[in-house]
Amino acid sequence: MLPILSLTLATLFVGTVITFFSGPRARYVAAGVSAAFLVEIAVMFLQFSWPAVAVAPTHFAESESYPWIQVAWLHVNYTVGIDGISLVLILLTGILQAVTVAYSWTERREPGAWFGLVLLTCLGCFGVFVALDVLLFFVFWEVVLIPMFFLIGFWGGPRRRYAALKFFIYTHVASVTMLVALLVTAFYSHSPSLDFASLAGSASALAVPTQIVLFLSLFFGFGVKFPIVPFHTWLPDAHVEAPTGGSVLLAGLLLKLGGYGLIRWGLEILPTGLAHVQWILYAVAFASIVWGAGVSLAQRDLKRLVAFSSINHMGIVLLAIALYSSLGLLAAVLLMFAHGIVSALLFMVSGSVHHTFGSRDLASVGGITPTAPALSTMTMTGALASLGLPALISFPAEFTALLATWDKLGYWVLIPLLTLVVTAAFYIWMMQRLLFGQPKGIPAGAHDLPYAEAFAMGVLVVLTVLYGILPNLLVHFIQLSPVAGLP
Amino acid sequence: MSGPLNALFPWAFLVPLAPAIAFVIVGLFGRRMRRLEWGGWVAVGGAFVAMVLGVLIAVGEMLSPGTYTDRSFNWFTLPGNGTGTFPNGFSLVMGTLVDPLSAIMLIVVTVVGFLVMLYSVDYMHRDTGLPRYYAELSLFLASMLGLVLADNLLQFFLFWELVGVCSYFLIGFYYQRPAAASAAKEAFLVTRVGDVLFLGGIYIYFQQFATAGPGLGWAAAGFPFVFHGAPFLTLLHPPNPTLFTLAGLLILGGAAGKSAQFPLDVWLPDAMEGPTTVSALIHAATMVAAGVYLLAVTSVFIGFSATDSFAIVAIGGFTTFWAASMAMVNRDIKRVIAYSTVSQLGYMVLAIGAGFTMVGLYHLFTHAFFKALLFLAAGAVIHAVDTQDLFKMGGLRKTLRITSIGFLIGGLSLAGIPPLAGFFSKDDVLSSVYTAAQTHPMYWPFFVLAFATVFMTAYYIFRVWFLTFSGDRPRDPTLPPAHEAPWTMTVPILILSGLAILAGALVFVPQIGGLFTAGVGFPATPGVPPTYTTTDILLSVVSVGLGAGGILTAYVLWGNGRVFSLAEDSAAQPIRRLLLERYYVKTAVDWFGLRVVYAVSRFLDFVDEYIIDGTVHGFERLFSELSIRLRRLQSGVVLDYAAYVVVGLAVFLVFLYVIVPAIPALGGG
Amino acid sequence: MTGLPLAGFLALSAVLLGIGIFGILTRRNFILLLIAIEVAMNSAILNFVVFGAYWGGVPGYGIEGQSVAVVLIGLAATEVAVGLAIVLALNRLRGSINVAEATVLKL
Amino acid sequence: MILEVLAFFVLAITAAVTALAALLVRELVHTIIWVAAFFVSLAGFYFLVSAPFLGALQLGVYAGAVTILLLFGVMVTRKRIFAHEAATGLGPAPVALALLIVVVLATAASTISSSTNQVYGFTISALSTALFNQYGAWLLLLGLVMLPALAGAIYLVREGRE
Repeated sequence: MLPILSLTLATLFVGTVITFFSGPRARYVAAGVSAAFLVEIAVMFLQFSWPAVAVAPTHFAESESYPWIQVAWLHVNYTVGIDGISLVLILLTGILQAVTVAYSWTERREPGAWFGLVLLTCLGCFGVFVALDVLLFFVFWEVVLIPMFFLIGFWGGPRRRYAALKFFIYTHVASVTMLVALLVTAFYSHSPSLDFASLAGSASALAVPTQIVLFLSLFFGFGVKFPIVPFHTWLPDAHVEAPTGGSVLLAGLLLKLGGYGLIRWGLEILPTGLAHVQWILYAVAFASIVWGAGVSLAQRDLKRLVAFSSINHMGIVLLAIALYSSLGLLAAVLLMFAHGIVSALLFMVSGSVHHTFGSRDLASVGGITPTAPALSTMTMTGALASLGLPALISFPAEFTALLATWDKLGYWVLIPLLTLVVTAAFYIWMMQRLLFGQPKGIPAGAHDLPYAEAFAMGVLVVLTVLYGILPNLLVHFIQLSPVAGLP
Repeated sequence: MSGPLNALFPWAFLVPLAPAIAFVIVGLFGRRMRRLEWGGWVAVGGAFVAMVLGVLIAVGEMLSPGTYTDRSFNWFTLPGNGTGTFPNGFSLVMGTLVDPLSAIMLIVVTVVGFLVMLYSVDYMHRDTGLPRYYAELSLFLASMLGLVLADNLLQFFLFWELVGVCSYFLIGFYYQRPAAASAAKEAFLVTRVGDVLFLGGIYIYFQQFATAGPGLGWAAAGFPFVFHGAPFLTLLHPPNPTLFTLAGLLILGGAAGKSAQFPLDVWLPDAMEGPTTVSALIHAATMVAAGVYLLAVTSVFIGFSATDSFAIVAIGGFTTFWAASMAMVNRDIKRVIAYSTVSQLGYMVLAIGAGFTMVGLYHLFTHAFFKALLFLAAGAVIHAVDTQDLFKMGGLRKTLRITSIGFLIGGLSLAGIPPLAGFFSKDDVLSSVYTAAQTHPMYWPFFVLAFATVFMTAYYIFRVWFLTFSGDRPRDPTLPPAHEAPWTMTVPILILSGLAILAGALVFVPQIGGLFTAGVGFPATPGVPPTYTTTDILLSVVSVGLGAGGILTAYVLWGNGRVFSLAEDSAAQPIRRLLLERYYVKTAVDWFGLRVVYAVSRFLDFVDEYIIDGTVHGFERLFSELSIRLRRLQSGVVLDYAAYVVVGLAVFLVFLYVIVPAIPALGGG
Repeated sequence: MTGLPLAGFLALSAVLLGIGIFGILTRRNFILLLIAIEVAMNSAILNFVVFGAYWGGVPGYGIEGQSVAVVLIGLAATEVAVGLAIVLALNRLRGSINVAEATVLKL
Repeated sequence: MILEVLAFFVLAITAAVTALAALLVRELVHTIIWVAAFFVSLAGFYFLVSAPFLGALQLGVYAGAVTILLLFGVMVTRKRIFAHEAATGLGPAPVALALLIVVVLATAASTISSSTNQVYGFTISALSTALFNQYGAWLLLLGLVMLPALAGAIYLVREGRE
């Protein structure tokens, strides 16, 4: 079988290096790398589904493993593999990498570094999604952090240093907690190696209190990335200051790392720990859902609004994961994909509004539809998709998530359900202020979207509709390799 | 079933698909067409195809009643893993279901849809943003037809949301007017409340049916209306009556949101900010009827609970009266008709609650035609004189002859004057509630309210007619000279006039009446076509008398250019104020939104920024202070370092020899 | 020789260490500091010797304690030599051997 | 037996007192005398536990060489030999800290048992055999440390570094 995962990693790595050193031509290299990445993703999908080459749809049928660091008490392997969950998130990575490159096609400031860092972020995310070894996973996890720090800190807004530092400290503290918890799991359980499979096999032998503590540490480590209330305040600041491309990757991919990590390294390794502290996860998820929606309603800055709505959506993802059911897991992965696409779209909208009209303040810019009809259409699609309109991408996911919640938790479903009204309220109100009414705050010479941005957003809009109408395209793959033991 | 037209049933999906294709064409290429009206003709074409096919399918259903269902498109599949709630998996199917009920709705939606599209071509020609209008209207038509042909409850919900968002866009069509944008927002949010309740109801059904029995497969398949070749009614054995009642109330909430029933009625009058065509199609004939349709579809569940039935009767009966009262004083021609719509929807809900589902649908059927007629006629008036204020109009019957006749027919039908359509269906509603009240005495107050509303209905609609058309000349001399509308507008008015006259009597044709009796999958409730016992005749006479009385009152007060004004010191003034202010409900809703929801949200934002993030900054300050203090330890004096070493040694020794022996867990004790 | 408990020696060693530590903490004169360090050092050497003596009957022990003590005495002497060299250098460079005033490593 | 106990106590008190005196007296030259007495008393202990070679070493290296070195240091750094050392406050903290360590260690010492009450002596030849065979590497290491220390000491005190 073709070692497609290693091949992809190599492609991305070489592509990133070349991009860094190709200066003004970096965008062409980046586009080429993105195209190659998409082709490789297509091959992965084929391996999973085309009968002639498909392997049996078991867990990580595609994994490749080579010894990396071998000493008496430590066996670290280079192990990569994918299952349906990672496959869907890898697809998201490929899509977002391509559209980010397209959106920032006209980036003039240090284009080599810009595109290089964008590719590096995606390389890290891809690595996280394929790594099946604690150390490898951690390395990729940290690889994501550094380019994002520079993307915010160099290309960001006026308070970029503050935001970048805050982002870095928060996520770094979290990732160290996570690493320690994973290593403790491995060593305390006398796992023969740091591989996912051996960890998953041996962790159940740990004493229950140990498992609970370890799971909580992991939850904190991954939760900050989600982000969970009350460890969320880095997110709005990071988003407000980040450049548009950075925001897209931050919301679209980095938040998903938390969800993916919690599924793969939390739920699958320490299910007993999860089972004992489920109520904490529920409480945090409900708090995030209500908090994100409630605070969004008060926002005047478009980007801040979208950022807080991300907290709301990721709260639903957390809830779905915490349910520990196959329905919930399906919903969580679907919702992560949907949120990746939709939040990317909405952050692009915010970016375009900002540089077309010079401000994102909903109180000072309004009635943009006659000036920028295409931008207005994108905004509507994004907002409607985000508030869960059927036939757009989020609906199947949210529907399933709430169904799974009702199935497990009964009347508690009222909390996310009623929050849907608030979600609708702040998006609809945002549209009323930004798109409708008499034009105001429109500078002379403002024009509709440039081609690059229109293309990037157009792709996302098409995907929003496509996956909304045909969600089975995703569900099929998520379900190909069910997590063992889930009810 | 093997009628000549049944071969068309597998192609039923083309009915919503035709306007959907029109939507895509107009949406993508509308702005690039050389003349913007061409997009309109594309939309009209889509609607025409849908109408021809829809009516043919309905006729096929009339000729050989039966159920055809096609569940070939798996929208969303979850394979089961043998455990959990759905051991055998779970799938959402997008199917089509052709049965008598959907045939009725097909006729209503496609016919009114096509006529409104046709009417739009000239009515809207002065507006900018035509491609957007036609695209959205086509999308609405497609979604509404998808809803009508929905094969299961989840698909129903999906299209239910889509028609809601189309309604949102079309209300906000004149988006530069703040009132329109605000009304669109209000409509979306209020119906959203209903949608969320509806979704909650669906979830309860999921849990109830997924637990055991044949209902398990039914829930896993997304609640198909026809399951294993049998109506789903046969599967019903409510496991938990309390939850069932709750689910019924939630579904009623959803229906109330969509059909603008009390207390979620506040959005519909404001929705008149949209173009009149939109009001005619969406906010009179089709979308608002979806709530009633939902109640009809789910009446089999809801009917099991006496509480639910009473709730439906109460909401329907009260709304009937409530909305009619506000219609009596309003001076905006469209808003009066909108209140009338709310009131008439109340009649339908009332009938369904009383257990006569098909009677409710019968009224839906006739109402769609005469209410669309009223709106289109009102649209022709607005088109001609460019105002909606009744008190500026007058004497228009001379110039707008066809329109005035159309409005008159619509008004008579609404007032329940025989032999027009409204007479049959409204009387049927009243007599069915009367019948139900024999066994449920709690229904009597609502019967009385509904009966009183007959008078009010006739009064307010003829107040509009007299103010608009009678008299010699407009009250406001600055109005532009009116002229009759072109054929694309008058033809729909004429066709709808014909339907407003005939639709009620049509059910006496056995084939058409059969649609209302052969309820497949639904309880074949009696009542359609109406039968006339002595009591019924008596009721009819009284109600026609009330209607005529209403018309007469309107004539006395407003006829021939008269303007009735209530004395300033009249005891009725406070009531008039209350009605004009819409019982202050709108004020309360706005207050709640701004002063409660938004205030809470601002408070949360404050907490987020200053307390949560403030704590974070507090830690930041703590650590920087701490590091400034700790830095002083690094003095450079060797003795200080020696002291640290000694302190460290002391701590270590104390730990080793004092603490460790004291704690069993560390190996001491 | 019998009768003396090991604990007595160890307690004495502890007392000497305490005196040394006390000197290290309080004296500012470099030479006194060196002396204090020597006191502490001697308490350690005493420990080695005493342990060596009392565990001498156990094969492999005993001789080890004394051997280490020899090495340590050598080391201590070296340390004093280097320390005094530093004292001289400090005195010449700063005119004072007060350690509290010597706060930088390089002049 | 009694004699030994008596010797132990006398020596112990001498050692403690001389050590304290060395650190407390205000004249540096007196300090040197006290510290010499301290070194001698420790040598007494070594003879007491049958380690005469170490006693000799203690007398030679500590009481002899180190004391002289310290005296040199005092003489070189003081203009007047019998200059008073500036008084430094005792302070409660250092005393308390030292006492804490003493108490903890002394308490811990009481729990340590010896293998026997019998003290073993070793002949000088046995010790030297062990030192040059078994622990040869240690001596080598000591030499390696001493050489650079010597060189460093010379480097530090050489002329012309101003």
